[in-house]
Amino acid sequence: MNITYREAVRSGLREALQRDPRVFLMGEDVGKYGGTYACSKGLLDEFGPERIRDTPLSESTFVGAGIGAALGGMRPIVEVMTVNFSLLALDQIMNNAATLRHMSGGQFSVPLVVRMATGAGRQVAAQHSHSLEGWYAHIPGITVLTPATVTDARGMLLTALEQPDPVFIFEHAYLYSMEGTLEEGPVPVEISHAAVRRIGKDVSLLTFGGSLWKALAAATQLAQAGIEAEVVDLRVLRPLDRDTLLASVRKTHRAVVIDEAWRTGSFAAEISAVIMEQAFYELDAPVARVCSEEVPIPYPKHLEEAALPSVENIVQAVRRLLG
Amino acid sequence: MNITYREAVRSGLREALQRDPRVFLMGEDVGKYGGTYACSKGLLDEFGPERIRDTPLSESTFVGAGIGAALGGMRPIVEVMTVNFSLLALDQIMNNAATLRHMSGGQFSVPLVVRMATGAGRQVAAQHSHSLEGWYAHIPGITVLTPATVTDARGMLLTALEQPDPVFIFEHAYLYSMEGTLEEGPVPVEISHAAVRRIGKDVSLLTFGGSLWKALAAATQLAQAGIEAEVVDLRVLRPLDRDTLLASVRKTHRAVVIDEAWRTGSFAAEISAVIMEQAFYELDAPVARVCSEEVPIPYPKHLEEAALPSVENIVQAVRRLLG
Amino acid sequence: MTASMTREQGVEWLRQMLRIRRFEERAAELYQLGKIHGFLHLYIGEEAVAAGSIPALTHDDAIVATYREHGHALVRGTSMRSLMAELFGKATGCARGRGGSMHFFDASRRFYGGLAIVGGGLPVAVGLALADKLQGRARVTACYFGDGAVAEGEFHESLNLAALWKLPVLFLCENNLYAMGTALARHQSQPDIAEKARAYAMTAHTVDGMDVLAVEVATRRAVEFVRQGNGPCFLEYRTYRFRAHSMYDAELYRTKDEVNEWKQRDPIAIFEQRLRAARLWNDEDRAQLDASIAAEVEDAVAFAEAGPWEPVDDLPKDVDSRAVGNQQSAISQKLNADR
Amino acid sequence: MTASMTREQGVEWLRQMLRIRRFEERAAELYQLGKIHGFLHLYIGEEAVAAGSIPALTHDDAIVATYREHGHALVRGTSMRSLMAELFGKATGCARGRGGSMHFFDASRRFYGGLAIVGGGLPVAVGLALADKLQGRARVTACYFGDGAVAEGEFHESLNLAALWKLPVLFLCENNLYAMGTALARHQSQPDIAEKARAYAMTAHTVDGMDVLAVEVATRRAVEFVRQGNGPCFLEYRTYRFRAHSMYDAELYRTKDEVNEWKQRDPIAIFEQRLRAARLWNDEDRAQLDASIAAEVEDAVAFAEAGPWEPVDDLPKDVDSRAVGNQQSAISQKLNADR
Ligand SMILES: Cc1ncc(C[n+]2csc(CCOP(=O)(O)OP(=O)(O)O)c2C)c(N)n1
Ligand SMILES: Cc1ncc(C[n+]2csc(CCOP(=O)(O)OP(=O)(O)O)c2C)c(N)n1
Ligand SMILES: [Mg+2]
Ligand SMILES: [Mg+2]
Repeated sequence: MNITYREAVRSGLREALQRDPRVFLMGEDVGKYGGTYACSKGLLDEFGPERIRDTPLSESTFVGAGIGAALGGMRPIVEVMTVNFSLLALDQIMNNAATLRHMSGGQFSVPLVVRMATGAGRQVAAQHSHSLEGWYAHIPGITVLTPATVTDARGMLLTALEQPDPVFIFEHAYLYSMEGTLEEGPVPVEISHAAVRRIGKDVSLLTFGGSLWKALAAATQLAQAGIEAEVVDLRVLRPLDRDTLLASVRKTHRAVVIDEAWRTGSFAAEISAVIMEQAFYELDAPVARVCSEEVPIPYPKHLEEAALPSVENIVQAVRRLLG
Repeated sequence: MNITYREAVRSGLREALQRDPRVFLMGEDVGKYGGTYACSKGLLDEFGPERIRDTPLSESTFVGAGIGAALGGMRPIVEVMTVNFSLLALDQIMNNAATLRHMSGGQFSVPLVVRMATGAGRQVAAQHSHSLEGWYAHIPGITVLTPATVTDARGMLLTALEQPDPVFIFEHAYLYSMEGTLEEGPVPVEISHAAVRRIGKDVSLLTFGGSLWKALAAATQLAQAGIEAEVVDLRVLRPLDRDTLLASVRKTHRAVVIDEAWRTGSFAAEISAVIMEQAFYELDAPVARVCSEEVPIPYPKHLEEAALPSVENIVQAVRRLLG
Repeated sequence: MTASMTREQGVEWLRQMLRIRRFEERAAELYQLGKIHGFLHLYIGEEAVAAGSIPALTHDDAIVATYREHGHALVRGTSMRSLMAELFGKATGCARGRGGSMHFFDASRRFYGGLAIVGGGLPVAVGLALADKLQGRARVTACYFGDGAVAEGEFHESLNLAALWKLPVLFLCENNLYAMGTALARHQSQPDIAEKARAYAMTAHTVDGMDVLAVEVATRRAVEFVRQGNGPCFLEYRTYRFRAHSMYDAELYRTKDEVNEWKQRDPIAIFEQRLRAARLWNDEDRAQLDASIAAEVEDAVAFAEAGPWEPVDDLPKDVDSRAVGNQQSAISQKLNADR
Repeated sequence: MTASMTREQGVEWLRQMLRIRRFEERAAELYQLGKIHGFLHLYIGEEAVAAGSIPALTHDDAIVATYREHGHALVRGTSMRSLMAELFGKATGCARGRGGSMHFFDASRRFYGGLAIVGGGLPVAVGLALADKLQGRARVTACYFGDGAVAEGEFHESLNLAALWKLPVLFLCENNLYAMGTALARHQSQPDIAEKARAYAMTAHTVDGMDVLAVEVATRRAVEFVRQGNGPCFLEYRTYRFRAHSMYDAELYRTKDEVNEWKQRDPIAIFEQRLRAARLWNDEDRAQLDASIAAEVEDAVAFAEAGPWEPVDDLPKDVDSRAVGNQQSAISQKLNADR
């Protein structure tokens, strides 16, 4: 079945709300407005204002309230409109959501799901174009998911709701309008493994989220030149499935990591360091990173494109590695 | 002259306030209380309440007010009591302080200095033991300093105040009571380079801040076993002085990065990735990381010690590399 | 009414409101044509606020605004050319094209944005005012924000700090009754916004934001109050946005009737009526004004269209003062030194 | 006074206040002896607040407190043993020793911390109350915080959200006149804290926090009000901390005279006087009580001393449910399911 990413998210939300009366959705404009990205359009009518809750603009408090509601036995889905605004909620996330179980000696559990749009590419400029998944992946105690396909966009949400600990789902804003085919199989998809999205033998392209599609496009281009790239969709940034990515690198002996974050301190650095630590002797060339330029993302299209990883950048990075 | 790190910070503050009437200090309890870590003790009497300003508990706003005051021609030093509370101010830091110059096309400059205590080791548990310098080092547009010596603790502050852009200074809380010898030379120290704190030939220990002293202690131990470690104090995490660290690695062919942050997504990962990219062919062994365990830092001493990088961990990591 | 207004003033207010409206109507068209991208938030319906309040400031005062700031920049005097060029993303724009609709800046007019994180401008305004207070300058910082921002923690922190330190900030809430799709009563337990200022012992007034004259009178008084060192002052302008929140909004959250009712209070139509009634204005005046604004808008579009893109090589410029290709411009250095 | 209090109640309040005081005095000694480390914030002087307010809650209600929460946990009924063991960092502590003084937790008593980021507990309390409201349970969440927290943005956001959604939260401000070294009037432009609640259309009362009976009466009423579905309620307890902010504080910010003046209002001495005056209490009663509390404290110290440390191998346990060595305890699973 073909479906947009946005519809996939909505279908996941609907199913979650139907399955479990403890599930509710809250966030800015998820209700009457229909969701900034229309993900929750129609759900207010379907489930009513108790379960589809518009919040005031107060990120720290409605995320914290999600934590409290989770402690109180609910299964909240909190939508932080975009990752950019989630900075305002980071204290609640780091110091409460991620910490309560351990700090209390295991007495409490915070089964909270937080969804947010991430990434650039729509010309919304410096304050609305962050990619901070890597920061989240640094926080012990939470799970970080980056659905790149419609199947994952729907299924990861359902699996996330089954976890006893906080799960953060990053939906790349650029993907909402993308169409894809929902895969068959269990709807709550597994969230323990990376997925090999394309098999290859010459180089591993390791990536996640919105960049997956750039990596796949690059792989297609490379194939025309006789280079077979394997494309690994990390899917879960924390806890990272090292095995899958290392297996790929051990096969291809070369890797390029693609991450829309600014290079310094990106999650791509972590991937590179992991390969350094666990597959150094298998490498035929140093692992390369394709990341964003280290600038606040500018508004005009030509500059935004120049700032973000492109298919061309990936192809060039591979060529340099193989060159 | 022997002096504590705390006194060095205070002497830097005093000198800064004396030098430039545009400089003022604000933050929680910097005045009447004398500073949580007593860094600003006595300064209120000396400079008066206009220049030593106690703020209400409102991190986002007094950091934002620092940005505004800097835009308005002042040279504010904002003290965020600890890095743990700086999460509440991250939006102002990322979206305003770091971004305004670029986003405005170069019209504005934010000559703001923010100081904060960082790190663990004093049994203050999960919400007061973060090491987030690596997150800050991810943000384009700012400078990130990690003074590890008394000379840097005093001198970096003065240099920071000469910068037209935001500078973040991380003072490891564990160091405040440490004594050291103030080096001769210009008081505003340069902030472009890493410093080789110990010369060696067998392995490079790359570190910064509070961990420098653990690395030096490890080097002393290793020397007894005939292993000469070179210890590089990164000093400036952003912009990173790649040349110095790479020169060391090219000499020793082996490196261990020590960083008190949680391993995944630590700044140590960035260092490892940089070496991967620029000195891969010079390496005799994979770069290792010694970081904190990925747990909220617990209160009891034995568990806190087990969670943090130790001299022993560093020695072992080196031995594994050489083994 | 005419007592407190000369014809000249009245005409100027009308002109400014019309400039905003025409500029934005054209911008909306250009958005459809693919000349403008990203987020575009129109101010149409709220023009009386910017047109009435900004002239109450002196050239030396500062302004901090939001992503819905076209009107503020226009009234402040930034050229329509550079604003339209900014919407196009051209290097001739007021932020070199880097900001677009949400991020207008103009250092020479002390226009500090164009900040798009809701509530994020308030602390900055407090700091600008602190700098003035510390340097003994009798300047005022005017900080515009929406009703939605009132819910954010920074609103609370900023009002407290400004009041505590008696800083010369003018907090100007443009209450258009909605934060995106969320009606005021659905985001504020106490929807009387001016009431909140009292929790900080701050003087506050509620103003009819559809009446440019009322806006002018209230703002001028408030500016005076603040300039005299009495600490901050809070104004709530009651207004309404006639258009969607941004270009993507299906407006599911309000009825056409509600919008139409408010359109009866169109600040431009109403004020023009009053000018006519006072015999200060006639059809011919209007025709002339329309023509001159239309010319200004078309000139701005042509300027924007003709302008160059910033070279890709300049991307890293001004990330910081050290950045590649960066020589800190003498102008910006001087501007900062002057402050 | 006796009208609204039986002897039994009065004695219980006195007992609780004394338990807190003796527990903390001993803790301070043990800190000097190097048995307790990190931050230790004493509640001495403020005992009437916890002793008077917590008994007004039922077993099913929830409590969210700060790093200055020894008293709250004691009155709530967590054993002194497990609290002292927590201060020691022992595995027999109420948080397995991982939290220490600032992070007491007790799931079985719905005691959700012991949270040490100022203001950080308020949103969590709002969420706990939301869960109750959504599940139709007539439970109350009591959220304690200091006057310093009132300045934080989360205070504002949380009061608004709770009032807007009419959630069963009791906001309990322990106004001890200082946030660390910053006096109330130096951090609040409007130092009348209860006044702030009105900005959220929330019912608020100011209570003498040195008078355990006044605390009890006001809190019981407020709990009733909240439980009946009227939405949140705000209480400001005016109190005073007799000791330093924490063990590191030189107390440069207040005079000995001021402290001594407040000590004249010692909640324990004053209440004991009242009991005596009402002939409900005499020297012998006091001696007996002292002895029993002393025994309880020493027993707790012995228990703490004897307790084991958590094995280092358990460090990663409970980082998340998947963590090494982690089998989610049946108890905690059940507790969560029950809610
Ligand atoms: C912190 C933050 N949260 C969410 C958003 C997304 N957002 C942009 S405008 C807006 C509504 C703001 O409403 P209001 O303050 O009333 O201003 P108006 O748009 O009505 O002028 C929202 C939710 C944002 N920009 N910043
Ligand atoms: C967000 C945050 N900022 C700063 C601190 C450091 N700090 C701990 S307690 C305290 C004072 C809090 O005062 P108040 O809320 O009045 O509580 P009290 O200590 O008087 O009980 C401060 C500044 C913190 N823990 N959290
Ligand atoms: Mg609005
Ligand atoms: Mg206090």
